[in-house]
Amino acid sequence: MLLSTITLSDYLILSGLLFSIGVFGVLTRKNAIAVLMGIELMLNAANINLVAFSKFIDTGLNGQIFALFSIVIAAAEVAVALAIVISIYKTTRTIDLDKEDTLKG
Amino acid sequence: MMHRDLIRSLVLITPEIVAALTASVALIGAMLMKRSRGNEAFYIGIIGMIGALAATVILYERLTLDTAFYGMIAVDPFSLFFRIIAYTSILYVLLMSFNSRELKDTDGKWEFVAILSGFGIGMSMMASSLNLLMIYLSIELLSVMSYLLVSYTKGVRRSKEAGLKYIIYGSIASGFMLYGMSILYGISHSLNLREIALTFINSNYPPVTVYVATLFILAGFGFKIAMVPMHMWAPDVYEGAPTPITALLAVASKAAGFAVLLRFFYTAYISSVSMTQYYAQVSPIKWLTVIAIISAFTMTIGNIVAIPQNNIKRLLAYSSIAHAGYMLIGVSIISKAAIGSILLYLAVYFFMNLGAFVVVMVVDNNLNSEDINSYSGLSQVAPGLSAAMAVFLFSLTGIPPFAGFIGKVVIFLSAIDKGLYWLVIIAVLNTVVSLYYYARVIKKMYLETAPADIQPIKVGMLPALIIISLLIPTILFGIWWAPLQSFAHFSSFMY
Amino acid sequence: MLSNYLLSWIVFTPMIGFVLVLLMPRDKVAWIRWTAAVFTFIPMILSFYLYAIMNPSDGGFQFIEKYSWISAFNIQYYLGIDGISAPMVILTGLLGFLSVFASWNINKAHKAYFALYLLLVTAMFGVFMSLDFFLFYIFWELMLFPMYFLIGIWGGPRREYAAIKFFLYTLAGSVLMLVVILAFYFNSTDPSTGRHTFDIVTLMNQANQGPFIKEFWIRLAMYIALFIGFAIKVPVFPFHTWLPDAHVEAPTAISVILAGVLLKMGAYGLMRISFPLLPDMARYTAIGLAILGLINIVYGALVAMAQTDFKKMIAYSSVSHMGFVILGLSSMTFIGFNGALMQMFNHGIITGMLFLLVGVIYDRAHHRDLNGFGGLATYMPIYAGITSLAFMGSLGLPGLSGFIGEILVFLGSFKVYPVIVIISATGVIFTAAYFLWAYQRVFLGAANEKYKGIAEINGRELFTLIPLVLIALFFGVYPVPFFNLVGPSLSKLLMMVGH
Amino acid sequence: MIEHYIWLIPFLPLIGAATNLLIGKKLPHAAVNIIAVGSISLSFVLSVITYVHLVSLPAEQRQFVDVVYPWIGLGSFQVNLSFLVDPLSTVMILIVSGVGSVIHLYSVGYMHGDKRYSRYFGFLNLFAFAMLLLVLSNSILLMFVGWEGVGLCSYLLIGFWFEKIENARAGMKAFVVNRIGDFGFIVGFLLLFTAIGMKTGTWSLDYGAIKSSINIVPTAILTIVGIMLFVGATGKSAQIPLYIWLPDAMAGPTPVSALIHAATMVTAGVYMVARMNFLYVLAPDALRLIAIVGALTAFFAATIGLVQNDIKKVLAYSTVSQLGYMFIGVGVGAFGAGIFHLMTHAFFKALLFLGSGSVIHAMSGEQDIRKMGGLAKKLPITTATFLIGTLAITGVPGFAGFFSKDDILYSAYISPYGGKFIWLLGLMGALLTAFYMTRLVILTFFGKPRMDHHTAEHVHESPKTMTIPLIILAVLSAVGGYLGMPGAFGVHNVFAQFLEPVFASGFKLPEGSLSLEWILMGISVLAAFSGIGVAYYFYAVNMELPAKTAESFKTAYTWLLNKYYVDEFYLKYVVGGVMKLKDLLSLFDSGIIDGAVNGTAKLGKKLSDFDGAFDRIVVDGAVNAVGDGVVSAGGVLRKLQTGLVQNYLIFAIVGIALLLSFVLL
Repeated sequence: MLLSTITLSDYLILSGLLFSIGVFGVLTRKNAIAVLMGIELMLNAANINLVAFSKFIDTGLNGQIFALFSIVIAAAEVAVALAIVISIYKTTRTIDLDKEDTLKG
Repeated sequence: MMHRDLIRSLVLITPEIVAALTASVALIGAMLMKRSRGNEAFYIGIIGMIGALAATVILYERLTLDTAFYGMIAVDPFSLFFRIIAYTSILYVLLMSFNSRELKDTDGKWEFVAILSGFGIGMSMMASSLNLLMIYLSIELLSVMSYLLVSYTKGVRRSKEAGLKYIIYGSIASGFMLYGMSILYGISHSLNLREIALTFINSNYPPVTVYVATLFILAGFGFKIAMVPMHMWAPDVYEGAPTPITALLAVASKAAGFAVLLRFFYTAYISSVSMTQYYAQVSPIKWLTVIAIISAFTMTIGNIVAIPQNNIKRLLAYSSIAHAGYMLIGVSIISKAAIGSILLYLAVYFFMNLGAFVVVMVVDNNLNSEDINSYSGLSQVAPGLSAAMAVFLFSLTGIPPFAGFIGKVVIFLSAIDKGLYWLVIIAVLNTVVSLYYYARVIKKMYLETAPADIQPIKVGMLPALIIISLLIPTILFGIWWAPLQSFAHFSSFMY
Repeated sequence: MLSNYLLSWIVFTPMIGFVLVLLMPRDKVAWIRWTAAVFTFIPMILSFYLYAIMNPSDGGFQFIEKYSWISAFNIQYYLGIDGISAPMVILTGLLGFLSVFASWNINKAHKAYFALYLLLVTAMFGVFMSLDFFLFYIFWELMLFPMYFLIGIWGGPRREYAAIKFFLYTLAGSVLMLVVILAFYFNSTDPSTGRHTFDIVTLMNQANQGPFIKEFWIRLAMYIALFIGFAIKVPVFPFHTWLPDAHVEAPTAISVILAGVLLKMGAYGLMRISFPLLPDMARYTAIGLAILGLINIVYGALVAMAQTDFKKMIAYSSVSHMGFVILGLSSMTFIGFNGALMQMFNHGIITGMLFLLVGVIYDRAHHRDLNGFGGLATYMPIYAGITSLAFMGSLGLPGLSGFIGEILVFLGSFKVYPVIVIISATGVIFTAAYFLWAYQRVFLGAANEKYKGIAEINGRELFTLIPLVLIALFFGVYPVPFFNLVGPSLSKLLMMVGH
Repeated sequence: MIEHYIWLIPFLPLIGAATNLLIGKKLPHAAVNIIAVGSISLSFVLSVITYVHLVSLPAEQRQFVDVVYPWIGLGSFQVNLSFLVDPLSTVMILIVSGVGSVIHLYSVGYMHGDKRYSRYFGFLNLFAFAMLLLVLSNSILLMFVGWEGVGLCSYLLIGFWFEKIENARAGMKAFVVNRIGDFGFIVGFLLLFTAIGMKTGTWSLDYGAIKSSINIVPTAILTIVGIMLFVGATGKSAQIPLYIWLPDAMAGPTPVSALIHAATMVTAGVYMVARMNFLYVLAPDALRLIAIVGALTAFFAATIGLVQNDIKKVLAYSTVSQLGYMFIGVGVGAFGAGIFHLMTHAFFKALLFLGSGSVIHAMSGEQDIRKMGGLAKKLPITTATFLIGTLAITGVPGFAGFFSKDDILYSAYISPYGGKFIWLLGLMGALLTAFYMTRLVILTFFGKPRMDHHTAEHVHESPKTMTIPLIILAVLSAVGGYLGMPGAFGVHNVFAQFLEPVFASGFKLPEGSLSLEWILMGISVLAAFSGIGVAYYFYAVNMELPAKTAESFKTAYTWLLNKYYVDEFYLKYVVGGVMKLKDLLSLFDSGIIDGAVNGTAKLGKKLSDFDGAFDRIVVDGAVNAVGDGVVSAGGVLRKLQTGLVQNYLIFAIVGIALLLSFVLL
């Protein structure tokens, strides 16, 4: 009943917002973890798209499968990212991205 | 029926299977013999890569033009070409790793080999995927492995920093790409590139949206090939990573990027329409023109910013950006000939750039420095090494009779064939600019006298062999590149 | 047998020497020197033999060697010479050999020096012989990096600057040429195969049927791009500023090669490529070419007058002399062309002589300041004599070959550009002025005590100079053989571009 | 028979020159003498034979060409090394080789003991070769070869004693000034060559070819050609405005001054005009100009000669003035008269120079006539011969100069191209000549000795090798004139008759009346004697008068003494101008084009290092547009690489946004 009123465009708008928020977070936050969360938002925005499209348009389940894969990948990525962040934290005692500027020019 | 198809598919990916086996062997090894400083892991890896190469060559011999796994991946000369590049470059990285100062005292060489094998699988998959999902998966596989490799050395801060930058930048890029893919999926109702192409032919699509999706996906690919504006990670990461890995990124990762780029656009945007009208189907959006402009910017920025660099790895990073720009000329034409020329360029680029990095590694091992100034008077202490470096650098500049010149010429040929004079002129002027910073290194080596305290350079047997094995093709293909030409031309065939 | 592959032998004999030198131990200096001498002597002899057996009467290409090289792009290994290239080949052979002896007192890294030198010689021969545009370009570029090292490592105090300047300038010119080459390729069709081609001869024929490209401005752009590429080598004002630096910093032998051979390649390129392949543009821009020639002549002479560095003065005199070549080419007349080619040859001989002479004095005094000598004629009469002869030849004194070239250029160009020729003729005054002034400052006046007991020119140096002196004299009094050699080919060329 | 050995005449001296220059150092002086004097004398003998052969022929056949070999051959354009023998060239070779031999002989004594003895004779022979080539050549181009060749030898011989920088400078001055003339000469024959070639299609510079097709060339062009060629002549033959080099040329050894700067080379211009007579008669305006320039030169040079104190300078200015007479002659169309004066002048001026040389020899190098005097007793032969020469040049009746100069003045008076003005200038010139020559003789040889006694006791007559030539030339100066006795004396003019065929094409001077001829002759004789008389009064009778006069006409005197400040003028404006220009241009070259506006000092240190080099390259000609941007851009863009990954991302996203807008627009 309620669902029926939710159209594809609603999903897309939502994902768009989500994506934008993610990008915003990535660009603004100085904390590495927060940035990673922003990335998660971006990826999930895409996932919403995929699922929505597969529900409304596609006959198969391609989109949803894709979404599942991307979730897994994202997890793996974040795992690696966190590992690196931690090892940096071990040496520098900080996870502030602004401190990571020894390589430049 | 069905499982025969499966068998067939498995046969078609034997190289990847070999690589996967290598990876698993390495992992087992890692579990069995922890903390071993020995090089046996490298030997395993080398054997594995040689096996994978052999398998690839056998496949290439059979000249298949085929798909596997229900059209998920293509097995065609194009993909095989990139598989060869993938496994060869990994082979070279392993060989380099024997002498790399940075990798010498890292425990867990087994994991290192495993990760490299994974990298190889990812790369060959990138070159073969016919499906957005496969593309995404393979790119991510490659990326994650690269992140690990970049930040592999323990306790080296700059390598960690490089890794972090790389992974953040990369994830954003893949985020964009994924978003773009989702939109494209929404428009074409399919993840299969050929079906996407069909929607374009039937041309029932909103052009602007397609363009946005295209750009987002391009951003993802562009990140891999370090194309402007997605290039800025490259210098930092190249500098931070251990030299063999830098070489791998500069050669293999970039090649993989081009592979997927070409495959995607050629299959989804081009091949199904007549070759005469190029980007007629996504008109009025001239995305090829956009790529041409991007290529102009890429080569120019890469060369210009390379000029003030003082760290050799950083300098080579910028130069690799510039070379991506040259190759993008081919992409902006994306005819069969153009693809062939890009492949030829990649092959040539493989030899000369890898060679330069090997020299850099050797010098770094001896002098413990990547600063260009430490190359002063190198020719007096290491004539052979300097000569090789000079050849590689001249070749990178594109001066005859070295292979780099041929690479440029074939690209320019295909561009002028399509009347892209303006782009070619920008490109040739860029070569002049590039001469300045390449010659700067040569000048340090030859025209300046060595500092009194410079210690003699020891070039090991293995590095010497590696360098020679790269030097010979760099010179030979400059004078006689017909075989390379035909190889590249043949490899430009896609399913 | 030999004559079938004569050109290849000439081109690649120095290359053999190059390999041998590389194989030699670096401390065996004498071996290395003599290998270089032998492997430049052989091609010289072969180039004389070439002259002896070639038949100039038909202006076409001879000793042709034509093999497919990269069939994918229809690139050929295609050598051949005609009356225009033959003198250049001989000049290269001669100077290539003599300069080895001018390099005798190279004091460091002999092995590298002579290896690069031999490579350079090969490249120079190749440029003058190749009839495939791509091959031409390869050889053309192949000269760059040996030259870069030869100037940069064995040069004078500012060698690094001069070397990179030369390198960047020349590369800038040649990459533009590359674009034009490719443009030609795609607008060409080999009548026999119907494919695109780099074959210069085929391109010439096609250009004879009609312009390659319809668009006027593209043709013009191509011509200008080509011209810049060649003008930098010649060098034509305002692309000449690399020359004084390169000359001044380069070691003697390399200055000789630079002035004697490399400078010719620009003019040669104009005659071999620009004119035949874009004849209408050549005619269209001829007047501009003439004006540039005029500027070169007068401007070069005046600037030369202002120099205090012996070598720099001669470098600018080269600018002035090459102006005659440009003027002669711009005239598009038979006499003018002959004059231009003669002038090219002479300039190679006489300026080569001048640089050798500067080298002689520099080896002894270790400076080249024209005001720093004085009265040397007292101590070095023979040297002074030969120098005066070279100067006289260079300022176009009749009886020496320089005169023939200059006067023919004037005779040929006058009917086309009377005013320009008249203004250029003032060059003869300035040229005389700066040469005699220089001579007076260096050799005449009270003997400078500082150089008391300075060594007179020695046998080796004489050996490098005498042949050039004799040639300058011979062609001064009897240039007919030269004209018989070049005439037919030039009239062919004239048929393509002539008005 | 002799037709085929003409080439020996110039080439014998060439061989002599070659031997002496290459191996002369090794040879004993005797051998050098034999080679040098022998070769030139042999050519003289051959010249005589040629002459004899020529007169043996009927007048209209007195012309043949000896082709040696083709020099330049370009299809239709052919220049042969070929020699034209006709009365004109025969006269010239006789003069050149004859006077040449005498002066070679003289030099044996004069140059005795010089450390570059053999080289001197080498150069002298080389000169003889070039001069003979000049007069024998059958084409303008070949003549130009000789033309330049004599210039070279003059340069080499003026600066023969190069240890004194002044000598070297004088040599250079001579050469460069001549080059200015050559510029005109070149333009002249280029124009002629092109005009004829484009009209007739025959591209040639042979006299024959030009002569045959000269009529079709428009007069205007012929006039320009004539004038331009004459510009060349003014350089070579020291006429206004290019005469300035000749007085300085006296820096050379005196025999050189006698041979090159009096007898032969400087007359090349006159010969050239006579040779081109067929052109000039069609370009009357050019002829008028020549006559005027000649007259002016004759007069002004003479005025300068009045006050000079260097014995050779006086003779030099007298040479300039006498050359002026020759140009009056050829300028008014009396080519024969011009050549006649050329010959007589060759005799007496060579004599005078050699005489002065003998004086200088005796005075151990002193050249200032104020420090001489009373030499007559000690140098009898020199004095006697010098007197004869003076009488000849002042035009005392019976001596050579009288006939030739008179012929010229008469022709100038009656010729349509001359006129009274020209004649008057010539006459005044004659008067002045008489004055300064007499002054010279008196101051040098008579009165009481004014030299310090150290030099005085060294004064001695010169050796035979020097006196014999003096005597020979004295005889010639005395009797040489009778070859060309004007018709007024009731004999026909042998000389003019001999030259007739050459100038046949030329126009005929209008027949003047005998009476007029006698009148004019009388006037000029009067002028000559009055000049002598006044000079005698000034310097022999009333000794302090000269000083007084100088005092009362101070400005005029100083102007004369400083040769009207012409040299200073040229130095300041012409040379100075060129020097400024070249400095300006070289600054432009290193400054604007090569971008070293900040001068060399700063660069010197910067250029050593590569970046400095790049800065230079940046502001450097063709590549600067690229280069400058490149470096600065490199620096700027580098700043963008902050090392902060988020900035990179911003850059990337902005970039993507831009690319988006690219199409959304």
